[in-house]
Amino acid sequence: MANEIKYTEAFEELQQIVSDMEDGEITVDELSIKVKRAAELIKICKNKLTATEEDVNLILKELEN
Amino acid sequence: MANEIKYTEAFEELQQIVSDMEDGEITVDELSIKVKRAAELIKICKNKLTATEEDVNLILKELEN
Amino acid sequence: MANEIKYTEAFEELQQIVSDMEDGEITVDELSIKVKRAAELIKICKNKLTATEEDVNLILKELEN
Amino acid sequence: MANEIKYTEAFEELQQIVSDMEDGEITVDELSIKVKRAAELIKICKNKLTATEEDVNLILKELEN
Amino acid sequence: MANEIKYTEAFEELQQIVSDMEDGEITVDELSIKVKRAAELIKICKNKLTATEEDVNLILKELEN
Amino acid sequence: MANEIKYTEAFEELQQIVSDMEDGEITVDELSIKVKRAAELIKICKNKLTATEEDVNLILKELEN
Amino acid sequence: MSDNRQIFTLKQVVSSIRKTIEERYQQAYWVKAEMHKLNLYPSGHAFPELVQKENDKIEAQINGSIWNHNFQRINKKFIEVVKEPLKEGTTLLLQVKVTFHETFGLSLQILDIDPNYSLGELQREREETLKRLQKEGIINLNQRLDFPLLPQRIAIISADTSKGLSDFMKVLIGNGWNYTFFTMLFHGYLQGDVAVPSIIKQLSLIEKVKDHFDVVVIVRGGGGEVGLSCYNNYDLCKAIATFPLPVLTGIGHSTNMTVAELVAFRNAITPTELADFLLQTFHEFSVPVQEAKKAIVSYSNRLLEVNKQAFTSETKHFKNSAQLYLNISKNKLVSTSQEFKNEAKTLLNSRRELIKSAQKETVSQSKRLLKLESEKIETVIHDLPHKIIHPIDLQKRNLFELENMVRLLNPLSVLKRGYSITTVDGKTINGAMSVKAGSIIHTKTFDLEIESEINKIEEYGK
Repeated sequence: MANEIKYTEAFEELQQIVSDMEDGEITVDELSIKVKRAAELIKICKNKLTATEEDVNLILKELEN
Repeated sequence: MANEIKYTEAFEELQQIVSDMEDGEITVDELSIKVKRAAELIKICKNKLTATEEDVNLILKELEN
Repeated sequence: MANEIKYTEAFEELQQIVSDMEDGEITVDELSIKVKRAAELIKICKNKLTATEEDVNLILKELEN
Repeated sequence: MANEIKYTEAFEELQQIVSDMEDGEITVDELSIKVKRAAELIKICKNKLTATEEDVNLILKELEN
Repeated sequence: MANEIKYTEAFEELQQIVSDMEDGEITVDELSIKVKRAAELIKICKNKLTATEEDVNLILKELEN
Repeated sequence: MANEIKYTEAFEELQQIVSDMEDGEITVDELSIKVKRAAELIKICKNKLTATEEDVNLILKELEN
Repeated sequence: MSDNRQIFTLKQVVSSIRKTIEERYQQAYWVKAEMHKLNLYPSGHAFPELVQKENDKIEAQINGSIWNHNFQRINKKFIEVVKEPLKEGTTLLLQVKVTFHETFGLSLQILDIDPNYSLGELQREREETLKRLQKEGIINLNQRLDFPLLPQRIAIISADTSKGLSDFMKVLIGNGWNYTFFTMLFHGYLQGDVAVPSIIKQLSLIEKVKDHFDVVVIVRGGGGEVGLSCYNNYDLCKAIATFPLPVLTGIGHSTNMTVAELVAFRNAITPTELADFLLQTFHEFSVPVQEAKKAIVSYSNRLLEVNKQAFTSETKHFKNSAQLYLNISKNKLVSTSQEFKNEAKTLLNSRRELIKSAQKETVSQSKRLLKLESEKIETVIHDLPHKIIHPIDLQKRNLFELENMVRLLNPLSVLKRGYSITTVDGKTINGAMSVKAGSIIHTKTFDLEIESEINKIEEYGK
């Protein structure tokens, strides 16, 4: 299910969370949940990046030959 | 039951008490009770903060790996 | 029984007595009675204050820890 | 089917992809697809060039005689 | 049919092709065809030059006698 | 009589051809034809120098009239 | 008839005339007269008829005589100077002596002829001819004709025995280049008075067949330089100037050029020179033809060489360009591929960096937030005792104040200092109205209650 979200959406949501935190718009009560969400989004983005990188490397390696 | 109160509410109530005391709006009769309540609220907030910090640290530590 | 009276009520009554005495509208005979009552009220208030102070200090000391 | 595309078109499309990447106009989500397409275009161009080179060399060799 | 073209035209067309190649006005797609045409023009020019030389020499030799 | 015009014209045409060649105004395509023509003209001129067709008797007959 | 008539013999008369004339005309005179006839006798004496004409009408006439020895002398000197023999029909300046001879009658004995006068006359004729030709606009006509490229067919006007002709022909025929000429001789007299009609006649013959010829040459030679004044004759000069073919002259003399030579297309001093000129024109034709051949050979070779070189270099150029083009295309593709790879990696890296920094930010912001809250709590904890102490102290102070007041207002403490309270009927005395003498008053001190009777009442200030 988490994989359904796109990298771009995930990244934007992550940025929103960070920006909200910066602006002090997150209360202590929400913090845990937000951080948990941010971690989740970071994981999603990282996974997507890794997958893409592997894809790209594979294609590029094929190109070399 | 004490846990039912949110950090934000607890902190606001605490601030209210402090502010009332400052304004002299608390009688000697109430003082004990109010101070007791304030102590209680401080404990609640502190606990919430500690719990949240542990939560966040846990999540972040997981992220590091 | 004396304890039944609140600090606030005791203090107000005391203030009333003082004010009455100042106006000189009290006979010498009454005066003695009033003075007696005032001394009683002052004791009550003092006791209440001391009790409250001890209470509060106890709570604060607890908070320190 | 891939052979239907001309060298010029293939090369221009490739350049467009590179330029889009440079301008950051490609999202991570699209990257895999774009990279795959670029690899395809590179292969097409390489094949076309090789074929042309063989053609030209043949003609030039014939000219020597 | 190829013989219908004049030396001058053939040579000019050859020069045009070379100049187009130099100026990068020929696409890779056209290169084979252009090179083939150039080879054809070179052959035509060579033949024309050889034939003219033989003709001229024959006439001049006759003139000597 | 026809020869009279011919040798004069031949001489001029010959010089024109030489001058054209000098000026580089003759192409490879024209060269054979021009050289052939020049050879022809040279022959006409040379012949003219060493031959004449006039007949004394014919002139005498014309003078009679 | 009377006999006293004096009869003279003829001889007496004639002698008398002679004597008279001799007396009268002792001197010699210079006379200008036209010599109508020369009448040269084999004896060597000449008896010319001298006339003076006015509009073709003879106005005066007399016979002249030149004795043999005079004639020899005069004639020699004349020819020497004038280059012409004495000519009938010309006006001469004569030195004469009037003589009368018994048998021959009256005559002018010619002692001398001034050749310079005749020379002047000839010069005048030449000038006149020139002037006339000029005026008529024909003087340059022959010279304006187009000269044939090859003057190959030549009509020759000459005397068939003349040395000039043979010199001319020798040069033409004996030429070493095989140049071929076609010549035809039109016989004519070429000096003296007869030359004029003779040459004119031959010219008219040649004109009839002019299409067979390229030029006309008039050659003369070996006849010395006398008798050329005919070439100043207007009719002859006109015939030459207006002739439809170029007329070339080679009449062989070295003195003053005659009008005929001036109007001819070209004049050569000698027939040989004329023939050389004709050969020269052949050279001028032949040489360019020879050179044309050489030129054509060299230009053809050069043209072919130049084109071959251009062709070879273009071919080379073409090959290089094709290779270069392919190399450039390959390099472009390789560099674009490389760029693509780099960009893909850069893109991924930059995204990774963004995530990393977002992660970092999440950590730091969380910590900041928690710290901030915790600091707020600490502040509250820190401030709380002070905030609490404040109302307690306030109350303590209030209470203390009230306690003091109560103490001050307590009447017992006033009595202790010696004051007392006096009452009448249980009421404090307040004004004169409330007491009267004799009334019983009660006095309260700190420790006593005294009962007394009022004696006197006095008000303060009355």
